[in-house]
Amino acid sequence: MEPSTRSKAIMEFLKPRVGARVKSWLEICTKCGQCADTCHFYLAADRDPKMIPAAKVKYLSEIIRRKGEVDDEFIQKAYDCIYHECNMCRRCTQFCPFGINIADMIALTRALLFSQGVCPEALRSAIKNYHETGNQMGVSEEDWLDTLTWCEEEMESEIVGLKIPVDKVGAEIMYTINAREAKFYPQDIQEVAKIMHVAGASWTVPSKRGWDDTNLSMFVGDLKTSRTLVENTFARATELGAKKVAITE
Amino acid sequence: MELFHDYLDQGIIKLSKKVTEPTTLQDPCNVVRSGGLAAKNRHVAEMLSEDFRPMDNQGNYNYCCGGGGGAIPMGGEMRKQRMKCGKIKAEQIRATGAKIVLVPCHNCIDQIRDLNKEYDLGIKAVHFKEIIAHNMIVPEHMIPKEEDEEEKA
Amino acid sequence: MNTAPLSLKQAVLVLALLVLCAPAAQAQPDEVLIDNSKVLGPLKRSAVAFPHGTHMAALDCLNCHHRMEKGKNTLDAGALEEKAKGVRCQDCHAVKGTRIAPDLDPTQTPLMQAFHKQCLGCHQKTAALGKKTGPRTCAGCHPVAKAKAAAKAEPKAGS
Amino acid sequence: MDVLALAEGPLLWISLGVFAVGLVTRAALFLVESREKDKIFWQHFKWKWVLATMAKWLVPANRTVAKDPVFCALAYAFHFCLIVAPIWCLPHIIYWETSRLAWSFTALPDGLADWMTLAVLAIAVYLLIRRLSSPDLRYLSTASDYVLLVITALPFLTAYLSVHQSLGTGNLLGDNMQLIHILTGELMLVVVPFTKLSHAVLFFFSRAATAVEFGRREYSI
Repeated sequence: MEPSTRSKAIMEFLKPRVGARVKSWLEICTKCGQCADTCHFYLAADRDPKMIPAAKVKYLSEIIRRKGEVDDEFIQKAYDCIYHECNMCRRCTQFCPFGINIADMIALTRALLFSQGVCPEALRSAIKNYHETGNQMGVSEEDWLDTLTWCEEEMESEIVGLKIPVDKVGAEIMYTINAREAKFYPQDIQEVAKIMHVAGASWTVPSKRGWDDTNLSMFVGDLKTSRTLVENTFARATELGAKKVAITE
Repeated sequence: MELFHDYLDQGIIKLSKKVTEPTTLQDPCNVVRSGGLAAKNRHVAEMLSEDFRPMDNQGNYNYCCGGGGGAIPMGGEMRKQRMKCGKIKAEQIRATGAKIVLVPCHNCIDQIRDLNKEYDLGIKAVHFKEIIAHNMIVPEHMIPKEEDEEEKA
Repeated sequence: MNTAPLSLKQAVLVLALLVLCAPAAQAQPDEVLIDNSKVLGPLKRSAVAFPHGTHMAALDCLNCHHRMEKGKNTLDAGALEEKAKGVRCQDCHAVKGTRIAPDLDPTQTPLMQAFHKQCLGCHQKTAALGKKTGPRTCAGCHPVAKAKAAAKAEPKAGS
Repeated sequence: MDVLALAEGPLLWISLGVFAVGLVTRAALFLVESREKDKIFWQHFKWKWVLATMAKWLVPANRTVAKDPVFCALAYAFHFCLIVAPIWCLPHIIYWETSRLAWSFTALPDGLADWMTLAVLAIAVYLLIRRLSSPDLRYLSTASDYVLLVITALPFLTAYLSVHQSLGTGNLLGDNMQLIHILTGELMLVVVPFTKLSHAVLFFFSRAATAVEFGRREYSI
């Protein structure tokens, strides 16, 4: 892509998203340094100044200052910083005298890069899975139901009468999981089933899209996919008339 | 997590035993910092443990484990940085002397298990649900008797 | 309305800049020390050595000495004698409670403010017109060195 | 009209105007733009959270104070003196009294105003040394961080020199110190709305925005 075309696209992306808050944050930071030792990246890197949260927003401010006119090398540097040097945990914001939300700006930078087609490959494939199957691991509906069935069968031998109620209308709690459980940690599902059963909970698990409560698209700022995922889960809860959605954490 | 708290707190789920080994607790950013569940998180941990040892900064101002913000699902490309920045969490865990780390988050648990290997912490990271499912009292009528006997036999 | 009291229209009267002023024919002191510590209490800055002579050379008595009634200065220049009532600023402008003739100052301008408006206001206005004028800085009228010397001298005199 | 007349006349009014109108405009722009682009801020807005965050951060009653008490104590003292001394020192009140506005109010004792001025200067020096000596802050700082610290400190330095005539009289600097003071003060007023010093008002908006976002976890406000 020609740099000028890219800069135009970047500015078009940023224009509606750089609001009053981001602008103020970028401007009023006094570089007081209070955020430095709140960050585990900074502490773990032997107090490397590069890891100070306030330093990590320089890519965003630089992109805005240059009006989007940045080269591939710059984008790569920004990528390394916002993906490899920040967990967006917001601990720095808790200690910032001005309450500057660094993680918000990192997220915006990630979203900007995503809009330019740049994002971690693993997350890109998770997003592809979301679109194809509604869950990050690409588990098909058949496999999902299969997993639930054998989880139930295995547990029945341990607990009398244990059921994993699928799509039970009118249950109080709709339970959703991290799709990794279905693939790698099925015992997690069984443990919850056991607890729910012993507690006598009125619960159910949805069979269709929405049972994966992870939202990895959020990490790259793909808000469109994020929204769809949340909508899926709420659509299932509404269909099943569940009062609460319990997530696996 | 909140549900488990309420079940345990209200006695809907009763425990047959508590974890005897020293435990500590991770405060996942999205459950605690963003979810506002610090107190309940800790309460669950305390209800499950005999020897609960809070970390420095336990609660709302705890450090991230280093696996958040997509770091775990990013997979291999992030591994090096993930292990490096997790040093703080590893040190926190080591300082408590705990053998069991209670981790109510899939991201954190993967990260902390990796940290355990990387930094030789000698700990086990477990979900609440694992402990609860293991240590709770299952009512008599739900226990399949024949199988028990078969096993004993 | 303006910074200079001469243009205060609402007032009946006002002040006299200085300790003295006699008919023009009489000899005038060239310098007057304005020390209002009796009215204002211990002074924070040095007392002002006011060059009355220099002002007389450039201005009319009624430019400063005034008694405003319906926007007009009704003071009789001929009556400006050193000890006459209404000649000195503090006759009418004083800090609350110590005013000699409170009815003569309906603007209730306290003494210190009256001085600052009268002196500084005129100096600023004149300077703004590009004309030569007196000091416009704090230390221009209240030199610090003098205040320091006075402060040093006092305890010595006491001991 | 000479330079002093210019400085204490039109320039003073212009700089005060730029300062006041500038800050009000910054505040207004924030509100207008956030209505349009930061809808989330308004959807969840609650005064309770905003007031709570101000109560914690306008006074030293927050977790950053516990983390770095020395810096915070000095930073709060710096801001307190920086705001209080210029507003309530006698010479400035005399300016108001002799101005068209004829405002008059009780002044701080000279000695106290003096100490506050010295406090601002001493802390400014501390902040500069801190910025120069810490590898972190050196890395973060841009030229403007240094320049603005100097711009902020200069009016206080010149105020002290002017009130005490520390440079004596009969020399160019000493005789014109009050003029220099006025000009440096005006410079500071003028740059506030256009630089990071705009945190004078944007502090409130930034804190409010974060308080609204952290609102349901009230500890984090």
